[in-house]
Amino acid sequence: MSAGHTPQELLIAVVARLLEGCGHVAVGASSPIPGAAALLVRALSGGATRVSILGSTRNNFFTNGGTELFDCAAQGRIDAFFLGGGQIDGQANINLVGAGGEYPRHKVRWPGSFGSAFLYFVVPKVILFREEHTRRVFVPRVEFISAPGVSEPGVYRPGGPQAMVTPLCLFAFDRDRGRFRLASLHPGVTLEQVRDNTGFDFDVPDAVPTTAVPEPDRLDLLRNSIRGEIAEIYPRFAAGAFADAA
Amino acid sequence: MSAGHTPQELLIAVVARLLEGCGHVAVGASSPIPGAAALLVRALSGGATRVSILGSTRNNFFTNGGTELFDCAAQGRIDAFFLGGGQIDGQANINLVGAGGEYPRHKVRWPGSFGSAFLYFVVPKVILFREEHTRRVFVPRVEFISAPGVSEPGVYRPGGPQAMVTPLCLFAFDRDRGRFRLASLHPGVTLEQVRDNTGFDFDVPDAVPTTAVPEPDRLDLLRNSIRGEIAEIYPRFAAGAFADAA
Amino acid sequence: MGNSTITDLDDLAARVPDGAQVVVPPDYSGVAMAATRALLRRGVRGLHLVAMPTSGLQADMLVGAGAVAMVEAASITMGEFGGAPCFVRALREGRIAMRDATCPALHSALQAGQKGAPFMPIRGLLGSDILAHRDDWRVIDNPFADGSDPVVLVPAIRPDVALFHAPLADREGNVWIGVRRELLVMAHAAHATLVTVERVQDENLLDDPRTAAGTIPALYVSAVAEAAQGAWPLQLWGHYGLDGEHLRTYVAQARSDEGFAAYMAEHVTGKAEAAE
Amino acid sequence: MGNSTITDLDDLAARVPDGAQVVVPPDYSGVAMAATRALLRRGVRGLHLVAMPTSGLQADMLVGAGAVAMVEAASITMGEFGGAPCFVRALREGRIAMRDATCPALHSALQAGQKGAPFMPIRGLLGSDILAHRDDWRVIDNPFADGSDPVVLVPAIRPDVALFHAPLADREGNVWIGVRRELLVMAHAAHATLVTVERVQDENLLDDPRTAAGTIPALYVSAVAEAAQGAWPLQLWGHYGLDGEHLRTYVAQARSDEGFAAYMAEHVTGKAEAAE
Repeated sequence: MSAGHTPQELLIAVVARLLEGCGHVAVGASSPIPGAAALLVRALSGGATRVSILGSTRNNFFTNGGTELFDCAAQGRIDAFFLGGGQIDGQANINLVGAGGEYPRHKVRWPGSFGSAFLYFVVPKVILFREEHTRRVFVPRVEFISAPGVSEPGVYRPGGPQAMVTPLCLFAFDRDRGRFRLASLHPGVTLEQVRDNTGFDFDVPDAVPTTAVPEPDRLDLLRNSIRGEIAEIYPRFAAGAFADAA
Repeated sequence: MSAGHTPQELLIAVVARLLEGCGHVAVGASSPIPGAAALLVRALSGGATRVSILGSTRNNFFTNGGTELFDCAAQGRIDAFFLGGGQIDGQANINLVGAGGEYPRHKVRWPGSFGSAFLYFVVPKVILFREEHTRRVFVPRVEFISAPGVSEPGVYRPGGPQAMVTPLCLFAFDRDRGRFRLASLHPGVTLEQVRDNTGFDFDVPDAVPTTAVPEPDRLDLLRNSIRGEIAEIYPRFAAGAFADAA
Repeated sequence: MGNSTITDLDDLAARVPDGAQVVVPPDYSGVAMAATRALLRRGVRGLHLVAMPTSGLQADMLVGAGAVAMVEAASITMGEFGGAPCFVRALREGRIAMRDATCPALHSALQAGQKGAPFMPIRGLLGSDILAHRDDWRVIDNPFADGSDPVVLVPAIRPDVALFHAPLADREGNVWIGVRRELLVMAHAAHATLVTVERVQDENLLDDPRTAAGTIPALYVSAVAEAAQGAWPLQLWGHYGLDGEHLRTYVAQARSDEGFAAYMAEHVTGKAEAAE
Repeated sequence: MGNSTITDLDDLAARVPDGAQVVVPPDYSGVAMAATRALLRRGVRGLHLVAMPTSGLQADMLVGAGAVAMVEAASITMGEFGGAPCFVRALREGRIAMRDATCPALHSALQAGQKGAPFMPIRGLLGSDILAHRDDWRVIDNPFADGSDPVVLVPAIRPDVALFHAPLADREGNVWIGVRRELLVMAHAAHATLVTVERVQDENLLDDPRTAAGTIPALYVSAVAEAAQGAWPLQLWGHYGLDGEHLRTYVAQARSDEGFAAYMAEHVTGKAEAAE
């Protein structure tokens, strides 16, 4: 824990800033930090932001089966969603399938593409999130495109990647240029550290800001109220991710 | 009432014979005679025949809304259905839309085509049923084709018309030739009577059989048990269509 | 996109803009007749009415009052009470545009809207005059077939407004529709969903797994107004039957413009009903 | 096509022919694990397993036992317990064919099957390697668009068998699935639907409008077998959670062929389980 917050609390605060103003945030399975960030934004909005968390009973109001998340997104009712990837490249292509060797006999096989090649196209604000920032993950070119970061003109694509959050930094994504731009370095992280651990090229502004630390009122909310809510779905995460409440 | 049965009881018996062996019979709205016939066949089958009656609570088990009847038919789960028409022609084209003048400003406008141009294509055994046998109904050529009796080769059409029941006679339909054939004349009806009241040409076998009157055990079933079941949906029909039970 | 608003009939009616594409359910499935009367009182105009897939009294009154520019339906009828008098008259006199369809084609088009799919293939229709008059539909050759297999495509329907009546809502705006799933599809596909209900209850419908299975979540519901007997003179499944005497009266009166005007004055714009 | 048969696990397993296309739900939605073990005991072979849209333990065990020729899925994973060991191994060794998909593409293909539609359009996918490897899918230009608008078509899935576990059935064979509507779509689309349930009750589920709203009618259900804890070691929504310790043991053992064989002997083909 540095500067009065845990690493997880910092990432939650970074993601939360990206979600402000969203009417409806959906969060996929196995995503405690995005889930906590969405719940934080909902608390800050006084309930104006709606949150759907797959795997949660209390935060999942769907009544039309497994297709509803995707239908709902295609209707334009989901403003933000999260995706990750075993590999992610500089064009924001993501690979959730495998690496090494030839598909489908990859040396490493990941679970599969889930709804990525749909939600990445229709959700306006897709936030890429990985808790590992290494050259193993951030590659020059993914070995299998589960979902492409950008599409050719004429392809129906109201949605796409907006930003990427890692333990080292925040990237913004420029959809027109198909490139990441370093938006801020987390406290204590250097540009060289990011370059050393990133396998793709990205834009760097003349002055790189430092990621703002979590605001005290948000830390209070996280520790006093969100921790309990997220524990319904991720009890182990809730037990370890937060500093004690003041 | 002639020969110990009401006209309705005769028609119910004729329709019932066409339905024997069906696994699942569906009946649309405003169809008391087809409905009674379907319930009779179910009773005779010892429950092996399933009956779905639109508008009935007791005989309608659908749980997926208005689309389910059509989905169910397309899945191949409905063996028989009934259609009628303001006009029906010799190719078994049916018109549920209107007559006189130009569409859509017909002089006479009927309710509309409902699901005819779907069910006529996918239900194996469609029985045409009209309680009026006149040249007004049975025309040389319908003025609007709600659903065609036959389709060109290559058109997906596992279903189609099998027979037509009127107050005068029973027609069989030959799908390959696209023509009706007189199958039987109801008791007391002459061939000339049918010809005089039918605006289209049809085939006539050398010897035209007389429609069999309702079997006594079926009349018993109708009067003792089906009358009560059909009264749930058509109370006025149930009160007037059946002779008193013996 | 928080919870839906709990409001009153007049506010509900104010949320249907002139010229809107409005989807409504069949007579047996929960028709918002009280809201329709409020809509008529506010003098709505130019509606593109989509029956999902049929309509009766509601369509007939809206057409009779001159509120409708186009009707899209598989059928418009008063069922056992006869044809829909104002609809038939308006059609004959060329005062409304008509798009005849089949029930499953309309259901499929709405489901395409629900799924964000651009269109849906639908069997049948080939060789019909329904298809011949629909220049907004397309026929393609099924690209998965070995030989030729023509199939009709209908474009997605995403109505501006879905309007219907249901038995029950809760204070969050969740609406219980039981097995009447076409109402859920309507709410999913529409941009705004306006619902009247017999009753608003305090308990959240999603909290009980039995009621949750038949519930439209508030996310899809723009506004809910309480309207006891809100489907009258039509029926509400499981609650009340239709008012046959009233419907016979309506059909008799609506046979002429004068009779329809008298019906409207007595039952819609008159003082008694204005307090509805 | 009368009511569905109420039967036992072995009869249920006997109704899945070798080589059948079998559709199964995701781990959280009611997986028929007891029936899967019965299926493994009967030595089923050559299955074309369609996950709707994901699978975990069930797919892994079937693949591990050599019962599967092809897997079609948006994901095969044991979730928080890690990858699916037998699936990953079989894929790497080329022992199964794989059709990667997306969740909504699979849902749409199944809904096409439910509707008797030949195919369904599905957004996304363009530019992905999923599409590049699906020679059974097609791309057409949306005929309703003004300019070019390529869209992927997926052919309808009509599985031979749908297999799942639910909380409750009645003696007619109606099955209660609550909000887990993908199970209803599976039953509609499949030619045969085999269901295990925690309990068979006497009262007809369709008689109460609340339970009716979450019920698959018996028309769509071929056979039902009672199997208390029938999803174990997976969870059943609203009834019991997953058995994390058992799943961790499974994943550890299934990392090798020998370990998997030992697991099978102990938990599937062994004497204790044979009495299931």
